[in-house]
Amino acid sequence: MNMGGPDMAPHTPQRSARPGEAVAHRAHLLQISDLQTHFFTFGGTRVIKAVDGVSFTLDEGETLGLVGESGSGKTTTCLSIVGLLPHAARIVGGSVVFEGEDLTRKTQRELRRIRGRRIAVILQDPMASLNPLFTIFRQVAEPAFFHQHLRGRSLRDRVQHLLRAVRIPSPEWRMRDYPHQMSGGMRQRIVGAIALAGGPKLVIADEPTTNLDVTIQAQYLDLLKDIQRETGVALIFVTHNLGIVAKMCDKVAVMYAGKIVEQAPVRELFDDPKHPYTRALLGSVPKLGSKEPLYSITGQPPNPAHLPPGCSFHPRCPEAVPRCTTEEPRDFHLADGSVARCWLLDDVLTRP
Amino acid sequence: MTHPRFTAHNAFLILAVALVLIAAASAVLSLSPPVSAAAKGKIVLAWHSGFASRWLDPQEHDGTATPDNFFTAIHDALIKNQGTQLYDHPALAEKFAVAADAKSATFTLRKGTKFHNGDPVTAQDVKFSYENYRGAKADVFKKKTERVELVDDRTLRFVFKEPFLDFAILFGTANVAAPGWVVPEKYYKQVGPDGFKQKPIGAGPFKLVRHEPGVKVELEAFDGYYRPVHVKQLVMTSVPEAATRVAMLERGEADIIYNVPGELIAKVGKLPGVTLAPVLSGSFFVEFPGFQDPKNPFRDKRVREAVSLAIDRRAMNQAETAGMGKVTGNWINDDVQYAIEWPEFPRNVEKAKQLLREAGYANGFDVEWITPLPPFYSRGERLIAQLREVGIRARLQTMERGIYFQRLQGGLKEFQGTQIILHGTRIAGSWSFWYEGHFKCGGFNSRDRICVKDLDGKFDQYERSINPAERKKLAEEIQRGILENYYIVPVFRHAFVNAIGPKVVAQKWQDVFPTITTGYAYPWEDLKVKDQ
Amino acid sequence: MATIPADPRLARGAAAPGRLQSVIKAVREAPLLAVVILGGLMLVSIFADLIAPHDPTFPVQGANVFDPPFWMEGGRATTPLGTDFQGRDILSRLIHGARVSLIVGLMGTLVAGSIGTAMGIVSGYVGGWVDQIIMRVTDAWLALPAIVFAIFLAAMVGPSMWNIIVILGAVYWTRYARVIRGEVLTLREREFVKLAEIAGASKLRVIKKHILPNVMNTATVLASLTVGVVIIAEASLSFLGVGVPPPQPAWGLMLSEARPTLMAGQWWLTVFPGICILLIVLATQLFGDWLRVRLDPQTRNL
Amino acid sequence: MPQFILRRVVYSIVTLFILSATIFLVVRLTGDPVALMAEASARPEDLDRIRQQWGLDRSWPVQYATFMQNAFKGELGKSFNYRLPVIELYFQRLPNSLTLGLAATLISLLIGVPAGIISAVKVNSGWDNVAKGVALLGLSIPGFWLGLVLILVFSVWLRWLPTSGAGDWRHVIMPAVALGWYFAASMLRLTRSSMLEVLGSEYIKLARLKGLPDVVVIAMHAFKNALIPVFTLAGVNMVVMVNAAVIIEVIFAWPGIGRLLYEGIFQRDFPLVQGVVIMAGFMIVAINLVVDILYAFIDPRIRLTR
Repeated sequence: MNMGGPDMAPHTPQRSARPGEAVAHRAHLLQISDLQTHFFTFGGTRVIKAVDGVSFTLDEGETLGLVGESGSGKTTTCLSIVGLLPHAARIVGGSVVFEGEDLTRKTQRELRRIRGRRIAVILQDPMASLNPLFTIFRQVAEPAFFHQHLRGRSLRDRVQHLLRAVRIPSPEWRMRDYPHQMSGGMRQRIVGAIALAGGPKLVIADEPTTNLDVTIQAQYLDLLKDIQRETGVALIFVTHNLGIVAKMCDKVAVMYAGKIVEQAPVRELFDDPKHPYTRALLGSVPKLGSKEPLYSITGQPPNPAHLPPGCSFHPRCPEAVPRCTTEEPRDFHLADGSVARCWLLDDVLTRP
Repeated sequence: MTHPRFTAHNAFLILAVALVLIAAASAVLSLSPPVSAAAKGKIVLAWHSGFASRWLDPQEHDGTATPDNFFTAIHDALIKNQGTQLYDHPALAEKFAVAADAKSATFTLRKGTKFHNGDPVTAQDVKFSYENYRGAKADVFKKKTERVELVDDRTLRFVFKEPFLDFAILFGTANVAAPGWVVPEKYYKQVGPDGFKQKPIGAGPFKLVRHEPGVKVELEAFDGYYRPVHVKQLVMTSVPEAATRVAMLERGEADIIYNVPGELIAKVGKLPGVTLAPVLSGSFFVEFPGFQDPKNPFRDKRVREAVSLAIDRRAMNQAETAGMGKVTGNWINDDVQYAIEWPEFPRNVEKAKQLLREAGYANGFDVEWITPLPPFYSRGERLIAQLREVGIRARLQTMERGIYFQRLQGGLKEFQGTQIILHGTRIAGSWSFWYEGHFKCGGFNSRDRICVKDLDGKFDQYERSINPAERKKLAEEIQRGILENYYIVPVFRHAFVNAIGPKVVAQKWQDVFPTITTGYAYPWEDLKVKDQ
Repeated sequence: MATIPADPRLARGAAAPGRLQSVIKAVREAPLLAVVILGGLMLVSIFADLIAPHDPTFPVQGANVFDPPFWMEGGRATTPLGTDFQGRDILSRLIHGARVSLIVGLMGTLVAGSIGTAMGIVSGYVGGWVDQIIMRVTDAWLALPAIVFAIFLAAMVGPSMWNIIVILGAVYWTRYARVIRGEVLTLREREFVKLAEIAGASKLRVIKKHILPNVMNTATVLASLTVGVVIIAEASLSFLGVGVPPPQPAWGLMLSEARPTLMAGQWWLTVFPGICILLIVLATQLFGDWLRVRLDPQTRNL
Repeated sequence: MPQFILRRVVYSIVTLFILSATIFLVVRLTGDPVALMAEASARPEDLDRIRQQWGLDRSWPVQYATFMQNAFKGELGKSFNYRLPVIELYFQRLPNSLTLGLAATLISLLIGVPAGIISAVKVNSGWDNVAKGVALLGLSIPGFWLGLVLILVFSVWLRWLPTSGAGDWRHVIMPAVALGWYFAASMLRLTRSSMLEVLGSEYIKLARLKGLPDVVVIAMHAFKNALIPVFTLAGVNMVVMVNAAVIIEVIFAWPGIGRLLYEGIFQRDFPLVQGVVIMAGFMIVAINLVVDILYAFIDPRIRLTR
């Protein structure tokens, strides 16, 4: 889609070093390459590189965990995939190939046929994601109405089926209710039902459990897993809760200041984190259910409008070397399948 | 309307109808006035002020000059001001006589007069109305009246405790007092004073059809009236904004509009078929509050005279009322008793400057405030511009009307230092009413701002006197005293400019506004609508 | 620096040293039309005495009343926009009127804003019965139709330009008090205020250092939207006869005094001041809207 | 919840009490109705008689106590000028004022809401500016002048509409436009910000994520939610328009409550001014109370912040 065009960007996007990038041998369900999404604020006078050269792949039935602090670009990455960015944001480079089609080159009209139907998104706040003035039936039915063109009885059956699938008791009654008549857990399950309504191949769940209490959270995660098993959808799980990642995901991508700093299969990441930031995150794994993770990292997240030179993490990095302050690290592909961006790895690799 | 409507373009029909009516209904016609059948058309009056419901009840007349418009339509009096007659036009009374000693007055009622509900107007109704009267000057009548005698069913006599020289004037001038305006006793008692104000019944030429308090009074010709009533419907509506009234006239929504502002007079006069009716109204005069104070420059008569010489009265009249007001010497209207003739004041800037020099103000002086009667601020502005030419520097003080009158009541303490008030008022009935309220020490409006001892002494003498010749002499002396000494400085007589639309029959404006005492358009029964 | 709040809005509010710079920058980014109009009017009103060809309060020598503008028949170059019903030069009155109207608009807003902001802060921060009293009075005054209140106040203190300013301030402070109080209530619960309180800062100091800077954005936006309302209110007071007293040349007064002439075809008496009022109010409103978007405070209910 | 409602009701009563005391004092401080109606021929005795008749010879506290006592009984005294109970006068004029208020509200919505939606959906575009300009225009012209210009153009020149007064629907148009346009600006602002807020909300995001057409998202999902606060404000504005449209009612000679108030003020008809202001205040306080309680039902967080 690339609405802005090159002339909209004040300066050409910085090319990230991608030496020895693995070429995809088989077709992935989703392949994101060097995605760059920038915010242009104050009439284009200020550029915030919210997503700056993100690449990852995802296969059917697979679950990717996307972790990082607030403002690290997780949500913008997800919204870039479905092409629903805020006014000020533009995709300025890279591609999002989904089932062989580059979504960045699609018009809004084309994207609309993909959204909700082939890619569904579950938003953070179940309380806020439901329109308070519409019945549950109507909100769950909409994707089926517009995409599958179901009407009348078949639409009602479909909605009841979906609600049953997310374990809403007596759906034939509950679907006439309004959101405020439901508990938080139920609402979140309804949001899940909406996501499944179009029969998607990929579900992006953006911190879906943040506002739920612990038991409900666990139940919900189980539900998602069950559904995934039954339908074979791929899941992108955005969270800053590493406990959930451990439970849900096959692989993990850690984001910091718009970049993926480490990407690894879940076991490798937890057993042997390569990036100092990942290590810091793991050092402060919060309890399941607590809302904000307690980082042991000193300092504040960087201001995205004024990133430090070199590695964005260096001001807070306990292991930073002089090179980190001047030169941006490249991706280092490691033997266990993980990829990380840190000059420390360079030392490790080059050391005889 | 029970009678067929007359149309001018069909003379045969008129003739035929008339013949039929005369032939078939002569009995009815002999009882009800023959003219009522001719009442036709509708006249809409757009007023500048809101209507107070108490204006529909003469019993609580507040003594001002707007309510009488409503009385004269709905009610009628024994004697009243009408046309050039100041107070003695016989109305419900056929004739009246004041005894030579001024200790009694006898009235004979007209035969066959009726109230709108069909009841006859009786001497008892008159007696009730007089004795129950609670409006302006009621205390004067109460104090001086001994009794009201019903001589026979058409004659009654008011007997006074002492000679009551002003009786006829007070009794007959509708804009001063209204004890002579007759209300039906039975109905009045039945609905009570407040109920009466909502649905008044009178013996006037028009009966009330609809009353929206404050906004609209719709009247219909009363066919039992003893004089011919020409207009079938008379609608009085209140339209506070002058520009809107002019738009109404221009569009034919209103037939008579009141109070055309100075800026619009020329334009309205040019509208096709429209006649301007510049009615002379209140006098504007300059007052010097606290001028007797030794520190006040206006203590010096020469300074006061200089103010008079500085004022360009003709220019003021031209600009403010398109020249339709009147520049007169005396501020007391010539239509009230004992008003004296006085030459027009000259304008002479050089002489004014010289007088100021003689008085020791060669470089002029500062006047703290000039306060004009609200809302005539532009007159104050013009006065300031004119005074500046002789070296008197002044600033304008504007006040909201309510505040202005409250401040006047506060007396001198509200007007400290060197100040000028440009006041204006309509003087009705007798000049003495003006003196008592606006000049005399302690008067309800003048309070302690003027206080000229010797004139006040003469006024007391006047009040006590029962000798007409002596009263006249004193009245003239007092007026002369004020004018010669410039205790106040007359400016001009305001023209209250109204406009008459093309639908109303009017050769000249006086045909519609014939009553000189108030300059209003009554007697309403004489208004006529043009034939199509 | 460890306690600097992460919220960029607050960071901006606290960045006092950069304020002048940010003001300059803001003006550069502001809607051009609004800046040109407001800037132009400021200049005109400052240099009114130099620009105006005639005395605005006295008739022009040699001119008649109701002279039309110069391009019409009977118009003359000395009084380019014509004369009014006193023979005064309309252009000069407009130029001086810019000063009066701007002073009334800006000062009226300032008075309203100061009272309202102070009341709102005290009410919201101190709370308790003080809050109760202030809010009940605010409610009562809000329920009193503004124009009624203004008329009576004007009647009480008498009309003069400065009194009108005070009156308009006294009428319009309530809306500030409401909004600012709401803002303060949320601010009061913020960590940095709590921290300052724990650190032992006095109430006055907390208000000065933490509350006031953070409600300034809201107050500024409210102010920019109030200027126009105040100027229109001034005109309305003149219509009711209790506005800026003549012969001072205020636009609202000019418009009100001359309104009958609209029907008489002497359009220049009302159209010129009307356009001036329209421009200034439109400009302040556009500017205020832009400011609101830029500063983005919680000012929905304006 | 009952406690919250009770507290709000008590607040409202206190507010009305302060309002009544304010207006009572203020009218008395600023003029004397008796002095105003007296003309040249009046004498101190006349004035005293009227004062006594109108009960103005009593001390202020006594007058206030009587006034409040009657107010609790639902009586607001009798107008000096009209000799009618103020309540009766008020309800006589109310239909006219309601007609005008409704029509003006409709016009403010017709101008303000579409302009606000355009301005929110097409932020910072040319359309945004045009829509804003139209809606702000009403706010930028003093009502009396706009009214007279309308009369001049539509009554005098074009002869389409009657100049003034109340009658059929044609009489309502001009005053409603002149009055409603002023309020269009606030409608625009609220619609715009409310719309922006709703458009930025999670449920609209979700609606878009469902792949719904833009028309459906804006017209069905956003519109309905965004208009709740707009209609609330329209309701409050209407109460103001019904009770205090002084200038417009004067210009168009509209027989409504605003004019009643106008004449009451300038003639210092104390009971009338007090009564109308209290009625207006009562309506405003009542509508605010209802809105507060309704919102508290919808959103429990409000209860904490007020």
